[in-house]
Amino acid sequence: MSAELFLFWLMGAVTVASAVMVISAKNPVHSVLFLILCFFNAAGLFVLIGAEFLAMVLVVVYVGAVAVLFMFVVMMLDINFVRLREGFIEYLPVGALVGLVLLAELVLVAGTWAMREPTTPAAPALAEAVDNTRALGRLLYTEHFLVFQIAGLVLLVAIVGAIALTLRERVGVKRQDVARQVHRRPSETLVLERVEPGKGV
Amino acid sequence: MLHLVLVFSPLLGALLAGLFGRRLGDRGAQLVTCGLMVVSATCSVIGLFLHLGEPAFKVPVLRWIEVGSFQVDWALRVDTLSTVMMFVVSFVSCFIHIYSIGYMAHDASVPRFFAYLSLFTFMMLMLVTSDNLLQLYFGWEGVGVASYLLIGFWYTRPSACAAAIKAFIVNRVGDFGLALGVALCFFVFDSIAYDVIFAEAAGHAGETVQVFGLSADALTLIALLLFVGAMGKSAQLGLHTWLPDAMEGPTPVSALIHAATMVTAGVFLVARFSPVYELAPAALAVVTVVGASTAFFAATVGLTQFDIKRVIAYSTCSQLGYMFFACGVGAYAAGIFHLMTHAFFKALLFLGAGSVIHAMSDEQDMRRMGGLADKIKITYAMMWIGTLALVGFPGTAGFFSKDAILEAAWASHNAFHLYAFWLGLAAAVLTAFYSGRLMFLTFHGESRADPHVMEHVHESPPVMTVPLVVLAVGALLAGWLGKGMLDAEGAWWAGAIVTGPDNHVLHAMHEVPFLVKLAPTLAMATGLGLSWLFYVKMPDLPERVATALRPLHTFLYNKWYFDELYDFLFVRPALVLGRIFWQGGDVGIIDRFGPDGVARTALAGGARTVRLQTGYVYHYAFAMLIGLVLLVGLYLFVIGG
Amino acid sequence: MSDWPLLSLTTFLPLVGAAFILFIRGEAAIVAQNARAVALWTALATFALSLMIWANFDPAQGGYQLVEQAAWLEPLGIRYHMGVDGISLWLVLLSTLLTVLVVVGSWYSVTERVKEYMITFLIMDTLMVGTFCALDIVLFYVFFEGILIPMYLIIGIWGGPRRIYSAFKFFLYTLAGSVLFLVAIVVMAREAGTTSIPELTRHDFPVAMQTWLWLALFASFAVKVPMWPFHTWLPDAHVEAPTAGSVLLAGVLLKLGGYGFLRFSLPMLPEASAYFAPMVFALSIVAIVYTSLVALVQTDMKKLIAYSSVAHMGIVTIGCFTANSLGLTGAIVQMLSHGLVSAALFMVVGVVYDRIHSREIAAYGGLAERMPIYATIFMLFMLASVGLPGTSGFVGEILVIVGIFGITPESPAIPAAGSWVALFAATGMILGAAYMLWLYRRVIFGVLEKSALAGIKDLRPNEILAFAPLVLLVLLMGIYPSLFTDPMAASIDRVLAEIGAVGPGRLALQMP
Amino acid sequence: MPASLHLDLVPLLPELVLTVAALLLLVLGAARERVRAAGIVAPLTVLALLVAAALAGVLDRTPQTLLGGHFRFDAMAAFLKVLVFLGVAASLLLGSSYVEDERIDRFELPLLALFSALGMGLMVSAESLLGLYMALELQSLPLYVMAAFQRDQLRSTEAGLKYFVLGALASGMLLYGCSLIYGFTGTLSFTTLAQSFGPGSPAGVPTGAVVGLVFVIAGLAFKLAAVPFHMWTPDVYEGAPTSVTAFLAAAPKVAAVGLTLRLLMGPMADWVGQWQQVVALVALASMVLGALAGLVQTNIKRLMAYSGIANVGFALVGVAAGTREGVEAALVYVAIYLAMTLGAFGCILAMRRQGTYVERIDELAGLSTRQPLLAAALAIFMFSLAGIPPLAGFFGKYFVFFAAVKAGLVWLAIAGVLASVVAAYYYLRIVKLAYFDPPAEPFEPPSGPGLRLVTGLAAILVAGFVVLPGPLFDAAAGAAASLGPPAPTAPVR
Amino acid sequence: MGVIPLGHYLTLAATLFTIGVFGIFLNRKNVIVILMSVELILLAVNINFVAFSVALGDLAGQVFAMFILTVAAAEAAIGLAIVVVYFRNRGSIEVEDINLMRG
Repeated sequence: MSAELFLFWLMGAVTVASAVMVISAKNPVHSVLFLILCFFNAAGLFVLIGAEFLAMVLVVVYVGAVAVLFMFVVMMLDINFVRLREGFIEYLPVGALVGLVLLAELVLVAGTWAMREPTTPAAPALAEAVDNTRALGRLLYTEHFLVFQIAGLVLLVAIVGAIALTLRERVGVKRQDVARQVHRRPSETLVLERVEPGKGV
Repeated sequence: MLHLVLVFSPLLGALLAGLFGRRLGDRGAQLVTCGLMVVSATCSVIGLFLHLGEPAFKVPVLRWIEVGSFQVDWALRVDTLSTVMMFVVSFVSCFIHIYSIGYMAHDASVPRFFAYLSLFTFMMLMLVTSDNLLQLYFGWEGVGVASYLLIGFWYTRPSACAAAIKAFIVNRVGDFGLALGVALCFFVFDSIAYDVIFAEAAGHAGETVQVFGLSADALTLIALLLFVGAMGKSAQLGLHTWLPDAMEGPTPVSALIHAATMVTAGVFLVARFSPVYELAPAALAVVTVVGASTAFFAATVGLTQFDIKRVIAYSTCSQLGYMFFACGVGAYAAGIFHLMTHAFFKALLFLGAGSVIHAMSDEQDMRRMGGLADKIKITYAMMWIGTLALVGFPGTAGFFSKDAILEAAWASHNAFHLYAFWLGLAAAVLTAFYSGRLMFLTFHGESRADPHVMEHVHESPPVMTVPLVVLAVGALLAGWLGKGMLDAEGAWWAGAIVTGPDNHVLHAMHEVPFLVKLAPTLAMATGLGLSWLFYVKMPDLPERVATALRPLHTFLYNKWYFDELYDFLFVRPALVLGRIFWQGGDVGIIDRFGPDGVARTALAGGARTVRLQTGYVYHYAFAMLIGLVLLVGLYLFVIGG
Repeated sequence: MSDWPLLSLTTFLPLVGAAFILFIRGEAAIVAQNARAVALWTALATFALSLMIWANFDPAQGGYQLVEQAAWLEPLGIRYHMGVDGISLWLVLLSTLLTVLVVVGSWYSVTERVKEYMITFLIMDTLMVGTFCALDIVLFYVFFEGILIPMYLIIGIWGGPRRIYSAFKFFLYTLAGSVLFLVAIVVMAREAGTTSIPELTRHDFPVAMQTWLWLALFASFAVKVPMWPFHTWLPDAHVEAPTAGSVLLAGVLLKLGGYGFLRFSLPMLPEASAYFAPMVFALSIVAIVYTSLVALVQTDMKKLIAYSSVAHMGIVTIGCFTANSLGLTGAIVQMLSHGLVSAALFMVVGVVYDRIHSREIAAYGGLAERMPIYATIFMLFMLASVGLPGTSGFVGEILVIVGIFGITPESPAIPAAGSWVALFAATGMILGAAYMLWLYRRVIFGVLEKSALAGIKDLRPNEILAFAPLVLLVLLMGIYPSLFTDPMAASIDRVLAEIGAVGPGRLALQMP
Repeated sequence: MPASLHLDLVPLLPELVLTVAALLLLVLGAARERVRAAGIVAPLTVLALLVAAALAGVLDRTPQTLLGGHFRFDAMAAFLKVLVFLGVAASLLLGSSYVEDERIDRFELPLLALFSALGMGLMVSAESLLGLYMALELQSLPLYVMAAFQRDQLRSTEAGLKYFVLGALASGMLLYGCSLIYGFTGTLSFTTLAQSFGPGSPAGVPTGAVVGLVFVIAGLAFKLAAVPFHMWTPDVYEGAPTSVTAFLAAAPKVAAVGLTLRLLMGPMADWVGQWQQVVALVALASMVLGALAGLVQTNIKRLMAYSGIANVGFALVGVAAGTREGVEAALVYVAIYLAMTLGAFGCILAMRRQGTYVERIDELAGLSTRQPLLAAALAIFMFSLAGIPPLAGFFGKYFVFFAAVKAGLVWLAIAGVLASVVAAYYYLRIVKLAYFDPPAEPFEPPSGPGLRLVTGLAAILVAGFVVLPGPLFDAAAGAAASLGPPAPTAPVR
Repeated sequence: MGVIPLGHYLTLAATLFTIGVFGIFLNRKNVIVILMSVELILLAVNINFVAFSVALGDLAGQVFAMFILTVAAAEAAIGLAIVVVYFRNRGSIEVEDINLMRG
């Protein structure tokens, strides 16, 4: 067993195990933590196979942003996790059966894969043996430029959508209004009182 | 032109009286219809002089149904037979119209009555002048409808309505046979015109057809199917039940339709189709047996009835039997001869009975009559003339025709001719007996009526008695005038009635033993004598005999239980079946398992489907997953295989 | 005039009228009055146009006449293709005539939603005429099925107490049958590569396919006719529909089934028709006897007449499948006659229903005293319904009986089938007489005792006006049917030639 | 760089218009006070959509792949874009008064719709798996938000949640399928797929790719709301604000059908034998379930959901045919469906009683006496949905069945027509309530000119279609024809 | 890719996919776990894409994976937003509670 294979088995096992824990942990906070573990291992697998850039993105985007977001929401919503999974056991046999059939089908299909003659000439990026990140960058900003723009729109939609759903302009909350601050005039806010000494205001 | 006027003037009268009755008034309607009937009758008499013995010819009127080879036109066929029939119909009808002026004087809807009566006459004329089977069928059903209308004329009486419906439906049973006969005729001859059928009948003799799952002789089957129609219309045994009930109609109706004309249509049909019947001996045998049985059966029932009109009705039934077996034994001429004489004397009897009823303030039960002879003398006299003609008193019309029939029955070669002869003879005794009974119970002895009624008994007005007298003259003279019909060679009919080469009955009947010739007269004497004994000499005898023969009497009094039998066999099962089919079949099975069932199943299916929609996300996801697994599996293991 | 698109004008004129009515505004009573008037004039004009069709029709020709063609659904090869022959001509006339009568007949009796009522009936008119004129099978289907919409509304809005059940049953039942017809249309269009009726008729479909196509067509037409055991929607629909609805339902809609058999099943699928003819005969016989017996025990007038319709249409289906000129002519005449007579009978019931608001036979009795004209008219149609010679009912019946009798069997398995069918068909005569006379007796005869009937009035002028044409036509068709059969003859010969069995009564009842 | 960077943006004009409009309106909306912003943003959105539709309609339809070969503009794309943009614009007009009444008239709503429309426009142009995925997500994400837009209402947020969770699962399936197809064929591009696995190519169809295709079909079936991936539909239709439901029911379906056609009848056209039965089965299940489940509904929005499921089944019958006629039929069907659905929702949105919108079917009782025109329009849509001639719905069904029969799927056609009879029951029930039942309390007159305009127009289109059906059929035929072998341009590897 | 066969990666991805799917329909606890399951599914897809990309020597798969990551982030944001508004209304995000509408 080569070192790579060993690493694959190790990280793969951890990935699967942590994935199982994600869906079965009682405490959602634990779930998030296991998710992060899972992603880390997956990133490792990516490195193993030579996709460094994706591995990096996975860590930065997922662990850095998404998982933290999850954690934030879990904490914010303050969910009680007393109730346990009654239905889980009840549905497990049928669910497991269907799941296993699915898995079997997928593995069966995977087994039929065969290397075929490249249908198109190999991408120049790869042929020139440029490193992975650079090659991806080239592709991204040439052939996939339009899709890249669409990805931007998707993110914009996410922003607009999330704001539209969650933003509330609560009354009674003090917030900064720069325009108002700038436009304030002393005459409106400042009252000069002549205070006679010794009397107080 | 003559015949067009003859046939269509009653129709005109009917339309005028029917559509404009209210504007014309009672008097106007009477005048119009009677006037037009007189025109028609006059034409018929002229026709008698012009066309007797002449070859047949056709008066075209209008196209009717023409589809492929099914070519049927409205046309009048004039030959000796139809001329005789036109005369009988028109002439009798004319006088009955006149009589009705008096009889119906106090009714609320006179125009309607006269319209119906004229309509009937028209239909009857169409029937007898038909040139093809379909036009015959038109007249056939037309008279049926007119009869239905007239029987149900007093529509507020439940019994009248019931009788009317019964008459129509029983007739329809006969018409059913007739319709099939028409179809079969067309099938065999590819035409239903008389000319074609009569000309080609000989060519089809012995031919067999495959119908109703059997191979039968074509002509025999045609003859039998037509005879079913004839049985219905002429109230022969089995389909006779409507006739006595039909007496619910006004008496002139009974006289015209249920005695003189319509009921004889069956006889006319058999005579008309003599070319076919002659070639179908088996059918003739059936006609003979049915006719003879009817003659006897109706006479036995006539013995026990008390309603004056019903007695005459059964008598009519019986006499029709005579006519049929006359035809059956091959003596069509004798049958038609009896038809003619019968028309006169039976119409006379009915009108006489009507006069009695009129006099008795609408009383019809003979048990509440008696001793009327002095009060209504003309009626009394005329009734006796009619009775004597009916029983065949020598010299009267009935004597000639009935004797001829019995002699023909004796002389014939028909397999059942002796059956017919002996039953006919027995019926003759019974006829004489019940006719005597009728006369004695009604006119002789002490009055059994309400004295109050008796006070008002009065002779009918001349408008009623004159027709009586005219018909009485006919009843006396028709025999003498019509004797020629029995011409042994059949030449008198000029081909209108055909007898086969082997049929010598008209010849043979003149050479029967003397005792046979005498037998009818003896029978008449016996019958009349017995009735005198029972009802004049020893008035308590009928009761004693009835008691002694109680079962037989009850059997006869209830008309051999035919009505009950039919009720049991047809009416009730039809209603029960109808109910079963409706509630059981339509509602219980077809709807339940058909539309309603499908709808229920669909709704239940919908409810079940919706139950899958639990609202839980994980169920939804699970469903998607199962779908995915199934589809992938479908591809992997079924399609991709 | 002959250059005008007469058929399209006739078909779509009522829609124009309906559009006019749609835009009538104002006070309710005035709107109602104007709606009636517009509807009447539109219906009359349509009827006049349909008479023009008759005038321009050449009876000597057997083919389709006054043919119009236009592009419509070119991508699917479907054209707007209209034309009439001697068969459809009469059904067009029947439709337009009955529409006029319906408008006249409901002049006073309909007071609610008059505007919608008239619009609905005018739309019906368009669809009915269109159905009979269409020479493209898809166009036919569009009209054929479209009729369901107005009829559904008519039953549902202006109907009786159980109208909702009936409307649904009517709609879904007939729809279920028709959609199979639709599939058959699609299959035929694919097989023959055309949707034109004349071309489809010329196409020889493979025998095995014919069987399935025939059954699909049968599903639709048998429900429409209706044949036993697909008839149960009819009594319900008739009973609950308003008078005018029943009139058109019985008068025209039932004819669509018979027309379908004549136009599609027989000429397009002759072998399958021959194969299934015994089944049709058997079902028709059952229909005649069964429904007549059921009619005998009805207590509801309209139900009784509805059941009688089933029996009468049994004669039509027998006639269609005799495949000889007698039977076909008989079937068509019977359709026309039934169109007039049953329509009239429903109007007859409608007259008293408007006055007493009961359809129960037991609620009546002795009407003859108060309503002599009514009694007379009722009598005439009652007699026509039982097939009295001299009325229209007789001609069709006798032609069919004679026509079917003539069918000689060539298969020993079915000995003398024709005569047996004739025999049972003829029993309908007896049973028909029984229930109709019984109905008449209980409604018209007897003593007028019921207090509700005391003030009942005889026919109004508008009602007499509505009945008059029917009376005349029923008699005319009975006395001089050649007027109607002559223009049919050539077309029927054409249909027979298409079936391939010319000559009277010689259809082989054989497995193709 | 190779020719793939050839920057011809003209075929992209409709999308560019929408993008620019979306960005500008976003700024505009953010800059103005919230409530007042909606009053300006919404009409401008409609305007932008109309402009985009017009542009899509007039652009040159020669097939042309765009920017890296992920998208393609051709007659099919033009046809569907016109439909989609008009559909979105119409549903926005329909909802305009509803959002005011329900106080969800914030400017984000039309803006999200605009983004979604952009996604739909791209969907029907998709020419690669990547393009397909991105377009689909751009279309879906705004929909999730819109479904939950009534954020104070439990029903609305529940709808959004369910929609989102299941949608994410579906896109997971779709992606897994994409990865399989990619892995087993080595390309993302439809064009390459068609060339490599089309007729005459030596390579057989790899099993894994077809399994991947089945996964993708499952993902698309979710967007289509086809059985068994339909489960979200009734709940989301019911829970989402009605104006959003109208939106959901109309254009996205058209886009999804368009996308399905593009995928199956473009690169996969020669694999018909592989996927035909899968699609046929989904179509059958959808027709049957949609018909049956609709029978027992009491909420009209839920009813429309099941109606939508059944209708998608019918459209899929055309897809399952796998022929050019099938494509035409499906296109005609969705076009007609769009008009019918918009009209039906127009009627639903027009029915207000005492300020609340009517949702229970029973409450329609007696509509015809109170609002005759509205009732008439409703009846037209219901009969059309039931497929009764001479209304437009019939022609759609006829064409679909015609295509199916021609492709040998007679059994599917028979099952379809029978299902349509069952479904007819619930459409009839609505007509029955509106016309046959005695009137309940009065309805308020329909508000908003937009709503009246759209509903009226839809009614006229549906009822008058019979007069001039040719143009739609011709357009669909042109669109279907453009699905042929694509012009050889530089493909994505 | 060296010594690690493609099948290994594919099997791993299939397993993760199945676990993710499991997480969605076996979960009764709270919705956020479902969202995490979705992330697992997407991870599985990414592994597939990357593995295929390397095996095929074609970078398009990795580009695809990158877009998936981007979209997944957007999806997570929207999903969590919806969960938050739902929680505000319902006071719970237990999956069992999310069934106001059914039938």
